[in-house]
Amino acid sequence: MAADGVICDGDHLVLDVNGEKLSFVQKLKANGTMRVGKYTVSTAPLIGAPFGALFEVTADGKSLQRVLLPPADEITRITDTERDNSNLFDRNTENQKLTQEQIEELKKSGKAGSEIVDLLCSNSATFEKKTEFAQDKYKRRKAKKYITYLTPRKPTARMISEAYYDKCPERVWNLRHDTLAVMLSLGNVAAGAKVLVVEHCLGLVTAAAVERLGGQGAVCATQLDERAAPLDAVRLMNLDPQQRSVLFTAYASSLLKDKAAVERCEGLAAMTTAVPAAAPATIAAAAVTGASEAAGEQAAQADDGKQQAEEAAGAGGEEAKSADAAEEAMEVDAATAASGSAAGPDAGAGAGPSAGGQQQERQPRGGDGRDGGGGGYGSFMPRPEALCSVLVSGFDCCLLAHPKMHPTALLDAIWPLLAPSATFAVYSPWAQPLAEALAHLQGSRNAVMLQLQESWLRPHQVLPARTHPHMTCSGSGGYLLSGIKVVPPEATPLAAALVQHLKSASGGAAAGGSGAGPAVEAKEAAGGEGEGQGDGEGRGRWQVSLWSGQDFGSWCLCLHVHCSR
Amino acid sequence: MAADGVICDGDHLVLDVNGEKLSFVQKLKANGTMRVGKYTVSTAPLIGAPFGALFEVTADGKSLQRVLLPPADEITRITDTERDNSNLFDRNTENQKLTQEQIEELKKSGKAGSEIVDLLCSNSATFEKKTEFAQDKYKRRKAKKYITYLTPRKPTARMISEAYYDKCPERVWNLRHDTLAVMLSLGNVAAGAKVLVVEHCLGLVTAAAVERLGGQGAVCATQLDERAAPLDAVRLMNLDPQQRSVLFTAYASSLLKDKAAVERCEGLAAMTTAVPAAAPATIAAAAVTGASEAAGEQAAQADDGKQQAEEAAGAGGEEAKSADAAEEAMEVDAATAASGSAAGPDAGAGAGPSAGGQQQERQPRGGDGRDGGGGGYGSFMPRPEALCSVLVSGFDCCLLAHPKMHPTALLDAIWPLLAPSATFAVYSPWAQPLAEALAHLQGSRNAVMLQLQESWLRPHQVLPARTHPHMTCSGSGGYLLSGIKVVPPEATPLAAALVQHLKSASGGAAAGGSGAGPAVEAKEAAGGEGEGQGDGEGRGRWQVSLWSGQDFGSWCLCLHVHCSR
Amino acid sequence: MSNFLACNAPVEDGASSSSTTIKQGDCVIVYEGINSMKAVYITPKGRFENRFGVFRHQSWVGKPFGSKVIADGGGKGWVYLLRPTPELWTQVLRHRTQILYLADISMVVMQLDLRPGSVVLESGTGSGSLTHSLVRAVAPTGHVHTFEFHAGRVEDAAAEFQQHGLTQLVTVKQRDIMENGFPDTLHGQADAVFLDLPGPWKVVASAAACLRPNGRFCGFSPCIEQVQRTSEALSANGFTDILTYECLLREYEVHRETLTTTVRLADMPAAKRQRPNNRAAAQQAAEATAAAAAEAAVAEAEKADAEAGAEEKGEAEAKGEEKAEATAAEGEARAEAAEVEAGAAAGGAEGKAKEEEKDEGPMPPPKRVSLLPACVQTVSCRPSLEARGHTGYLIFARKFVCG
Amino acid sequence: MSNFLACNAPVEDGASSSSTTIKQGDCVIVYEGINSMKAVYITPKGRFENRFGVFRHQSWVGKPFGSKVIADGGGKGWVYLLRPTPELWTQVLRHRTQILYLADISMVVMQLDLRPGSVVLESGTGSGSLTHSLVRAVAPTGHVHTFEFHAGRVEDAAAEFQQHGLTQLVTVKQRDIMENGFPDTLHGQADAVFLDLPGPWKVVASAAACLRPNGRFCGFSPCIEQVQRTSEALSANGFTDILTYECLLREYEVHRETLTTTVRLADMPAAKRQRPNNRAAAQQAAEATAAAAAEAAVAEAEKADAEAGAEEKGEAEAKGEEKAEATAAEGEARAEAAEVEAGAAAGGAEGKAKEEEKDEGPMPPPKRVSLLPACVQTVSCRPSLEARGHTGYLIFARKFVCG
Repeated sequence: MAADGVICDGDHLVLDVNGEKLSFVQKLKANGTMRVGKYTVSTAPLIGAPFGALFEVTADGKSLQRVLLPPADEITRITDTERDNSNLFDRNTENQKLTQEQIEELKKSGKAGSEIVDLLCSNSATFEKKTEFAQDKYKRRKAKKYITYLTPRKPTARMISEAYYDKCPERVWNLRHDTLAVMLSLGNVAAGAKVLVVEHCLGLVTAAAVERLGGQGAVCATQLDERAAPLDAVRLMNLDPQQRSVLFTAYASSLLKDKAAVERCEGLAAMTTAVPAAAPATIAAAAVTGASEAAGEQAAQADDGKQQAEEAAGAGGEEAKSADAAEEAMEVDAATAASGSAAGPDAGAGAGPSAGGQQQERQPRGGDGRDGGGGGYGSFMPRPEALCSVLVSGFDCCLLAHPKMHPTALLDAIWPLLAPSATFAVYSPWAQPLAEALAHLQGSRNAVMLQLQESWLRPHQVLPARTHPHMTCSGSGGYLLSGIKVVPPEATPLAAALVQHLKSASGGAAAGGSGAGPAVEAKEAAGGEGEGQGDGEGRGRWQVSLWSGQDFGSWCLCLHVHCSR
Repeated sequence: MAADGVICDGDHLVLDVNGEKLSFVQKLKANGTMRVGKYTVSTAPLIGAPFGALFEVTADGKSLQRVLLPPADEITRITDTERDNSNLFDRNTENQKLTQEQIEELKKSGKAGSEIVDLLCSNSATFEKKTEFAQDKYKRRKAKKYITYLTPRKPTARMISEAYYDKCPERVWNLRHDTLAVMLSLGNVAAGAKVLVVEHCLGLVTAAAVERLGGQGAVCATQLDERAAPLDAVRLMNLDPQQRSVLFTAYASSLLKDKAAVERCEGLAAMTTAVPAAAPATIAAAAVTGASEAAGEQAAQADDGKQQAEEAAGAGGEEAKSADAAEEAMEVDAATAASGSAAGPDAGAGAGPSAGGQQQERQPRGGDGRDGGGGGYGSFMPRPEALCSVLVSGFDCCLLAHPKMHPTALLDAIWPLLAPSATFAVYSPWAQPLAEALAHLQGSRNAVMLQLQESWLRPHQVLPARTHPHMTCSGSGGYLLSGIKVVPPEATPLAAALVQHLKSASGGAAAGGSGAGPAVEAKEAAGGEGEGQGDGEGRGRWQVSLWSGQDFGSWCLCLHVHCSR
Repeated sequence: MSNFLACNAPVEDGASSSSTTIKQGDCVIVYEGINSMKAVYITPKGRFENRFGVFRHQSWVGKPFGSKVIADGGGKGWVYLLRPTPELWTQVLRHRTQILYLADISMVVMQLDLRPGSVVLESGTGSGSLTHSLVRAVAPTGHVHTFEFHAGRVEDAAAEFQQHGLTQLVTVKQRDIMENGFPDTLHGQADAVFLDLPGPWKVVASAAACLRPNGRFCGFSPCIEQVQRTSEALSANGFTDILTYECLLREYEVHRETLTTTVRLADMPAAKRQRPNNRAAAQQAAEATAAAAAEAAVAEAEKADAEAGAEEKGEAEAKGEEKAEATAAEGEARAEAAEVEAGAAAGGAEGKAKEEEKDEGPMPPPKRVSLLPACVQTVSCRPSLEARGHTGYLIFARKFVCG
Repeated sequence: MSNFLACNAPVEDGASSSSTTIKQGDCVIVYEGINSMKAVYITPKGRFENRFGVFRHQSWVGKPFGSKVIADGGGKGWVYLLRPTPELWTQVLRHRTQILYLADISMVVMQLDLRPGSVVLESGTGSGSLTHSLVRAVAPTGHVHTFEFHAGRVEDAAAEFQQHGLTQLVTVKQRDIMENGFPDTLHGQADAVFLDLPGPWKVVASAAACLRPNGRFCGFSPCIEQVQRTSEALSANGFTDILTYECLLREYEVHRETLTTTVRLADMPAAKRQRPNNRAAAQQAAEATAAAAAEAAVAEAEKADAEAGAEEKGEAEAKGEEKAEATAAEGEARAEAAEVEAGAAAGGAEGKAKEEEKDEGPMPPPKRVSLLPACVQTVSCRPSLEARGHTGYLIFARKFVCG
């Protein structure tokens, strides 16, 4: 059996064209068509084929033909990265006996591109005189022109990551697959882990974590404000209900409030009963997520600049051409979000829940649940036992990839949710904010194994007599800050440590029964350096205080003055 | 004739031991000794030999033996960078027939190490059975143990750069030779250029610029405060008087003042006469440099932290052992500076010039002028014509490598001294300050071709069947900001542009005849964005205002408020 | 059953936090510093000793992982007790061979498409560094078959897997894979194969036999010549998507730096004498007025005291630890920051007199921020100077899907 | 005699600035944007035209290099006139072959120990990119002998050297160096040799014959196999210190970024409605009160107007220019900064009312800085996404000193 199984009607796919271009197909239809390079072909041959099978576009450009043996010329991955090394010699001396008309005729005849290439070689007056390497080069050049290979891939987190980085690196903040791989290692993400994710990379980090868990453990896709946690990449995977069951969405603020509520009951034995009472805030918040997601995402995009808005608009115009849907899947997704609600941040806010109107907005997004099992993608409610577990013990992995949020503030905010010895990894395309966060954590003495690293990746061309690194490559995969949370000695019993955390985090504010939450300072009491302090005013956001004013640049002094005096 | 000439008594040298360790010899004495690896050998064989000749330490470790033919085993550069790739097989199976005693005997006999290695090979029971590659590996391992090769090198800027980076990278702020090379290219440094240098890298940048000029043009080693411009690297080179003649030292403040004076005379024709009158401030400042250099350098070091002070102290203790002098040349240099004046910053300030006491302090540093030609290294007086040229036309190259000075402030300060179309390159071990300076220049519209780059260097081991990049390498060579100065259209005639610059730079302050200089804002008038403004108070420093408060982080807002209101 | 994998712990056991606290038999990573860690297995009578003191294992039982613990008998020493992860294990394991590090390991796990349930073959086992990461990736339902030529290493690795509670997930066997290939029983069974051998090309045919269609291959080789031969073998054995990567992690050092923002008019003797050094002046001002600036500085001073108390520890940590420099530098920078802060606060009121005393001469009354414009404090980062330049090339390939 | 080299200009001519101003025959680099430059040779009747307007050469004569000049006839267009340097030339030259770039060129010049007076051999000349840097390094007393197989390229290069006033410093000849080696007349004459040929190993013996003892060799090869063969040839021909390097320049993009520093309690409906977006709120506040915050904002606003006027130019520059993005982003960021500043100033007094109006509900009276804690403005840099991954390997060697 093939390692990745076979392609079914309704599957999502990543299309790999000539090993150099990746695109998405969502919900493959057996009787549909799709775009492959410059051709539009029927999707029928894909159904029932194993993921990873090789197809060739027929020379007439209208259909796919399965290739059952590895191409003899080993050029399924056609690269063209040669520096012209033969400066001294002109090369426009090829004598091709086939005329352009004959070649066009061949193409129209429906012959496979590889056959045309063979004919071109045998009709070249100079081909036989060339060296072996020159012949190889010649074939590759012609193959690039006449053959289109297609490989349908299973949409794994790796493939989605490569495709995103390839198509729209700025929308995943340049997070490259090798950096993501290191992030998952440093986070110690594995089956059974309880993973807290805060990200703004199209759900890529969330998707990777869900994949690694294999149905055991918990992944909380956390949202900080009214913008829903992105789940685009999760939706692109063919997850079964068990795999998907680990994922839930929640507001950071609800988690913090619930954790405080759990801790107030003190004594670990009482917690299981305490949870149901405390849970509603989180669960309600999670329920809202699905409904406000489209609007929230749209608001997020509007906030991110014109480019994406333009992309979405452009794709919206093309939506009619369903043949292009595969090629444009990602943009279409954005357009869908846009059409789901009126545009603009106000609309995003308007679509948000009101205290009484939460329940009726809890429709799943239409049709996303491909196999009907479990809830749709729109409602990632936490399973009570998973929620209980993360609230009592804390998350043991933490993956942050929300670069527009200063990492110092973000770490401060979610810190109480992490278990002692929790591994965390923070991604950013910039080194400087991570350096500031590292300095901050170093000062706080609440974390060890602090490292700031950049993943460096270099692909090589390995060909006879032509081995060298690729001539162009990705310039950056971003930076990672990582570490492990520790707790001071005076807080030996776990519960006490947590209680201490939360008491200082939530200050003297009352329990979250009322609609207005407390504005609290999430100042770490650990290490005896800080002191918790709440201002008791019902302002609608978390104010994260700073241990050291310098970490934030110009505004920090003002902020500090404002917050604490 | 050898490309680099022959070694003479009194020359400075760089010693290259086994191609992997570099050290300095200052003022080679024909009848002295020097340290080579763990041996102390006579220097006599070096005299009259070409630079780059190969020597081998005799097996008794007491003398040098010239090697006149390339070693047959091609292992003058003994590297040991192999990852042990044969995990599967134990290798401690060598059967050496020579006993350890016999080997010791051979060493005492005065045999060359290469002969011992040959004997070891022929007495190994397994050597002949090894593959060719394994034999090669074996020989290299043994060679590393028994042979010490020495190559005396001409102390070029490249060799000095490599030696500094190797020995004390932190004292040249990690400036690596390839980064220096790029800096010289971007600066367009060449014969005839007028180069402004502000650096804190042991004089390395200055030395490289002097070398590239070959006796034609001007290099101004500029000092910003009472700390003299470092010239250590210049002193390590064997410069002839003509080559050396391009170099002079000056205070940035004097140059700025003189330039203002020159410009006040308006009209280019009048300037040649104006210069002598205006020059004294700069020349007097330059004269002082020599005397206060030792003290100033000492102050700079004290400021830079304990490490260097400790180094100097440690070397001072070893100074008695003259045999170690070669090995420790650099540290000895620091110790000399330390003994030249009482330690501590106050001493440094105390040794500085007072208005009336400048002249008598103008002794050159003893004995540094190795050939008696021209002034000693202590007095780099500007030639009047060179000074005139840079004051009238401005510097056409600018190399800045003073990382403890914020590049935005440094560029602002020296900006009026640069000619239009001047090329500049700024070095820092950190990207962030350079990024801030780039953003600042971009906003000012006074420079084009702005680039922030990092030089990336990777050495490779190329050996049969064992080709790969070195297993360890330098992690960073630092960052470069570069660009070209431009001037706005309304200032078409050069003189007018300069006058405008200087008027705005010096504000309404009077000419620098008095002892107290004006505290001025070097705000660029170009582009019509700024407005010059002086506070007229005799405070002893330049206050550099900022175009945009954000460039400096936290303090900038306060600064801005303080400076301009 | 030890605590190496989260999936071995009772994950739904919300009522007790036993999985998060240290118990008998657990592997604990004792953290003294980023380059000074040890693996310790908790036993009833066990003791951990280091230069800072003696710690009874028993006193650690019941504490949560991540705790800072103080040496017995009121010693000043302390260590952190961390939950083991494959990454920490890579830092503490006994090197029986050269090992793979984080960048390569992460890339291998990602590019081999490992996930819970995968079956992966590895040769050779070596020090078991990569093996732990492979096990983590395929647990709890997959399996790692790892092979090693050297009998002693097989034994050591097997003992470690036992101790770490991984025996259900990994099988280690002695076998000369380069000579004999993988066992026939594994043909058609593997989702992924990883080779770290001197001659990976010799094993490509066997790997092809073991891999399912679309299965992933990875070979690690330090030298390009091995890569070239392996690539040829892969092409000849029905592999496709043959891609060679190098990957490294570039480490950055983080410091607090003070950058000067003022060019001084240094040829003015009078001014010079009064202000020999901006920073020195700032420090003097801060020191002179520290007592007065009580509200702002007291907390910082207490911290400084605390740090002085921890000095012995700090010194010890610094030895032989590059990373510890960062901590030390950080401490220094904090002290500086405290001084500057104190200076600023002091300058506002009581400090003013002091300051004017120093700045004799016709100065305008200094404002609150008069000392500040001379420099700017920043957090700076730069790549570490000593870096790993190369580990090896990773050749990835995919078994062609014929059927 | 053109203006390509500083040493060709009368350096001691302090009385006149003729060497710094544009004159007939000069080569001028016309700079439109970092990726849009052209070389122009000044002629009496010459005209330079681009999409922004027409410029007569004559109107440029007498202006200093580095000037910004406006198009004739009051067009809006402008360009900068830069003095040529080998680096600028590399960006504008007509590519007759693949060329070397800054990183490799700098390394070659440095590692070949070139200085005024050196004699250096080059093959092939190619597009003459490296040749210009070699000439700069050895001028005014050294010489570059450069050889090229292709007759047309020889002609083109010779014409350029003539036009750039370099004929005393460089000789270009047609010759098949791989076949015939360097001319015998150069034996023992060279301080340095540079080869950029498909088969550098074929020329190593000839290079050895031309080099003086201790002379430096450099070969540039894209593929590792060429490096391996060349290294062997160097060992066999009396070279030592054989070192292979790769060097690249990594480019960084600089932007102004706004990072959020506040996690919002987003499940509070009332609050949410009032503050849909911190930034949007800040902007609205800034806009609404811009008129009132006159002192702070007027200067910025004027600048914004000026920028609006330059819009056409800015748009045009942006096309096809990656680097221009930085400028555009910068402009945007500045506009934002102005708004925030305005907002802050406004918040102090007149703005307060507006703000309270928006923030209806039981809020405490907002303080001056109430909008600020939500974000921090920073200058950020990161490596450019598209990078040159490889150019070639540089093999350096030194001729063994036998005599």
